[in-house]
Amino acid sequence: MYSEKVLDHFQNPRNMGEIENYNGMGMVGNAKCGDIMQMFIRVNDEGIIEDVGFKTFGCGAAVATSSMATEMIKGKSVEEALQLSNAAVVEALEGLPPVKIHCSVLAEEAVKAAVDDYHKRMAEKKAAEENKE
Amino acid sequence: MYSEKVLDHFQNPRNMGEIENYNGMGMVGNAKCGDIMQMFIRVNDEGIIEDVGFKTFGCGAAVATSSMATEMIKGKSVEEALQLSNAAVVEALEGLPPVKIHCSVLAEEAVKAAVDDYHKRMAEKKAAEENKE
Amino acid sequence: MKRVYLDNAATTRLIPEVLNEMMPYMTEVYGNPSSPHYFGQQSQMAVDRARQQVADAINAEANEIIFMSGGSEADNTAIRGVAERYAKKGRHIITTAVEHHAVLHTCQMLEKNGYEVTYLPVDEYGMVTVDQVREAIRPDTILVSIMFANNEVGTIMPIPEIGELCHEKGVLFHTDAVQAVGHLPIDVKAMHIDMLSMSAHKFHGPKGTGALYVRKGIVLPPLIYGGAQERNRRAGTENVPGIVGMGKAIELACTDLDEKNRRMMRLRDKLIEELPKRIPEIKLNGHPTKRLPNNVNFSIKYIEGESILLMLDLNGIAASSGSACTSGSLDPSHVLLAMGLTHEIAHGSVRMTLCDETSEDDIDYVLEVLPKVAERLRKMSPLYHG
Amino acid sequence: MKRVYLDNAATTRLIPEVLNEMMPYMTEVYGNPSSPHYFGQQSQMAVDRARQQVADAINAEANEIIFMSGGSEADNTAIRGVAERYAKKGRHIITTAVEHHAVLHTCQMLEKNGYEVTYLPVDEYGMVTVDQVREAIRPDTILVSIMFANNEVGTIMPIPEIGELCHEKGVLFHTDAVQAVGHLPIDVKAMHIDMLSMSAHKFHGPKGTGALYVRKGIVLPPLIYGGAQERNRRAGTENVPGIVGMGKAIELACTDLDEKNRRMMRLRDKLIEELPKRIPEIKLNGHPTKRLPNNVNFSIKYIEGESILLMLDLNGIAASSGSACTSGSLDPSHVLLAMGLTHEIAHGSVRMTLCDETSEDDIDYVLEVLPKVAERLRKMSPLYHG
Ligand SMILES: Cc1ncc(COP(=O)(O)O)c(C=O)c1O
Ligand SMILES: Cc1ncc(COP(=O)(O)O)c(C=O)c1O
Repeated sequence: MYSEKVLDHFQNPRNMGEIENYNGMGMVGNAKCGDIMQMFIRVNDEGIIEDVGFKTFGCGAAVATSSMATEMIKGKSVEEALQLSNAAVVEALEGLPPVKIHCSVLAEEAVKAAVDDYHKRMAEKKAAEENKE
Repeated sequence: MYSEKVLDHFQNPRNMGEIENYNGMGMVGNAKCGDIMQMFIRVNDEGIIEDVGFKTFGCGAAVATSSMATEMIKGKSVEEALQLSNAAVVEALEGLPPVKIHCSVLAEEAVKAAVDDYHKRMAEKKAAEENKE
Repeated sequence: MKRVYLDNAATTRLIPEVLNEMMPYMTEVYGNPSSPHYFGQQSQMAVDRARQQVADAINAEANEIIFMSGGSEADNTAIRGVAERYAKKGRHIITTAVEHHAVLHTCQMLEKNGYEVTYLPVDEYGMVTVDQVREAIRPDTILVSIMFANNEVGTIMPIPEIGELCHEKGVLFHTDAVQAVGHLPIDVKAMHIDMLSMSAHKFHGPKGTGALYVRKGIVLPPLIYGGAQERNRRAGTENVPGIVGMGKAIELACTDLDEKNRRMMRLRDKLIEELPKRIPEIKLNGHPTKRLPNNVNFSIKYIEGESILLMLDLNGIAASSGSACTSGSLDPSHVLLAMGLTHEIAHGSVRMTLCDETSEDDIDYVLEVLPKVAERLRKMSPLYHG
Repeated sequence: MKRVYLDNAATTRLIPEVLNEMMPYMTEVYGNPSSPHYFGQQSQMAVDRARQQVADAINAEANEIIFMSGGSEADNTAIRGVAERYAKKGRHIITTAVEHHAVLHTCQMLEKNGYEVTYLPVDEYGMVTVDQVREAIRPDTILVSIMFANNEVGTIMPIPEIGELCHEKGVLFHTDAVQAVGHLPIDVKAMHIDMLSMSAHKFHGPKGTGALYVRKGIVLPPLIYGGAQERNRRAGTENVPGIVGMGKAIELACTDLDEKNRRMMRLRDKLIEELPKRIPEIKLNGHPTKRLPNNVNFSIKYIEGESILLMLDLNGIAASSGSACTSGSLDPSHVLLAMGLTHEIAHGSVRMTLCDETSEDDIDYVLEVLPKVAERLRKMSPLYHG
């Protein structure tokens, strides 16, 4: 049912867990559908994602796509991260069963949500700093 | 499907064929239903069925019931022959499949038809003799 | 006793090679294909493989094959499914008078439910023509269902031509190919077939497994509702060994088909030529040339089919008959009657259906036994005055 | 890798003794039971024998058993059959919210066709009461269909009491006993059951064979129309090896049933008692005592079913889940939701179903592995803050 790659990422998830000092966090999905993904990123001053972590409630494909997505955005700029498509995640995992494609969509959305959150925080911070000045 | 007895009567039919000098003949059934039985009897002056023969177009059960019926009436009086029931034929054959019971009914009817024919011939003969006198 | 099996149209022997292929799925690999675990996925892979084998045999795609329990279920699913699904478009169905009961009785049930069915008559050889179909198609016709080859007399219908006509007219075309699959070359695409029924035990596969081919794009309601098996088109835990056996059997059946058929036709034709020389007043039923390679069907005048079968059986020969007596009903074969035979002649028919394993010896044995049987029974018959 | 199969509610291993019984019918004895010749009659006798074995197992008569392709077909035949046959009497059907999809989807199809269906709710244990049924019966109720035991949570319904009520009220009573036959003692007469569905592969018989018991006197239209097989109640060439296997399997399953069940219940209860000690925040689903001897079903909070299954599978343990993710749909098990579980908890369920062959070792292995799996997955879960 699952490719070797998916099973590998499920058994040995990369970047699993909350990271320290994250400045972007996104959570997508809901328990009703059986999948919740939480993504943490720490973006440095150059706009590069220095560190990333995830937590996932969901099926094997949900875990594997989260794990793969974190790998694919780590060390990339936030702009590049926003370009991450679910299709790219599926390809990197050497395919997913048709009924599991929605998991990769969720992973894409989680990344976007984390980046959005980072942008929001930056804007807030900037506004706060401007206020201070 | 068939009892040993039925198979025996099918393979070695008793009293098969037209007999000589018969004085009663009955033919029942029709080709549409797939069964035609013809029964020949020779009744002596004491009213005893001296000889009997049959011809049958039909299934294995039709042949076996005809054969058995001839055995059961041979040497009997015509009155006794009229008492022959299909159930008795079935019993003597050690049973028939339910869908084949109608064959035994046909055998009973063939005997009756032959006896009827005999009675008719006798009546005609008597009338002819009376006319002569 | 020498035993000769000439009832291959009724069912065939499961061949050892097919059984071998099934064995793992009746022993270690017993998972439910719907289960995502190891045991289940082993089964799922086997089902996928078999689906491809079946698809390849008729030039279909794997996802156009729905596995089910046999030919009857396939016929019911196709006809009832189209009737339900397209009731709004129309309620007229065209079929023939010589279909298998799985088609005929389904159509009769639909007639009771407000559908109209045209039963095309056949000629003396059991054949319908494309023109008959053309004339019968109406604006409210939703389905044409015509068998590929007749199970009793072996007549092969003009399927590609009928398929082409149906597609011109925009009418769905189903064919009951239970007697044809594994016996004749079939290409559902080239032949314009929308739905096709098959049954594994007719081509040396296991009993209790069949399939319905449904062309992509046609969506039918299931006959059996329940789980999501077969992509929601047929519920019920898959008969994995049966499906695996069907896949292997169809592959084997289609290998060297022409060569096997040539051999079988030679034996078939030996019976067809020799029997009339040895038994006077007999008549070949079915088409002289457009005929299944394995089918021989004769009416032997003055005698009745079941007693012929029984006497053949007592001599070790298994054959079949269109006689009513074999089925317990009163009317003889609707196929023979539709071909214009009288009841009397229809009752006296014998069908002998060969397979790849039938030997010349078997045929010679029949040529020796059947004439004796006919003679013996004719002596008993009140209709015979030979 | 050690492999432990705990998915016996999905399907069971065909046991060698049953396979042995089937082998002759997949080799020499291949005739069609409808054929009157030697080859056919050999098969017919085997089918008759199996029919008696199945009848004996539930205290029915042989001619009350209709063989078919499985439990789904049996459910469809019973429910659709009663609906069609008794439409004039009424169009109301009573069932439960926790039936198998073979029942539920059939009922939903009927709803689209003008029938009214009452889906009785269940309590937190998945149980319905006789009083609920009594209150639901109306003058136009034609059928009550309630499963004998639930396939997901193992809850055993009060069947004899419901049967008695139905008979008092003059309403037909069908029970889907697919999970109960061969697992619990059943007496259709004493339990007032009119129709009962079963499936051979759930009690170590072959896949692709099932049966419907229909009490004498009840006449249903067939689901599959065609030949006169099964006394005109189910068309299609009989799956002879399947039927033979079903007969043998049911006989074996019912032998020493109590003893086997006692053993299985001890192992079941070991899991039920030990797992909560080793995994905090888990919840047993289903009835604590009125429960199939082989069923264990837990919800493990904060984690999702498919990933539990997958990780168990990677450790050699085959289990099942009520999670939507195993089926590809979005909603989790309708059974767990009907019992009042939240989506989140319902998604995190694991079903382990034992069989006679399950060993103490197997159970200990699960007790070792499952807590580790739960811990690992909880660490990954955004819902867990342990
Ligand atoms: C309660 C219940 N009913 C019906 C079925 C359907 O049986 P089958 O898959 O053999 O058609 C099953 C099993 O899948 C079941 O557990
Ligand atoms: C032409 C035809 N259609 C349908 C069937 C039904 O197939 P099955 O008995 O496998 O259901 C048969 C065989 O019995 C057949 O010969």
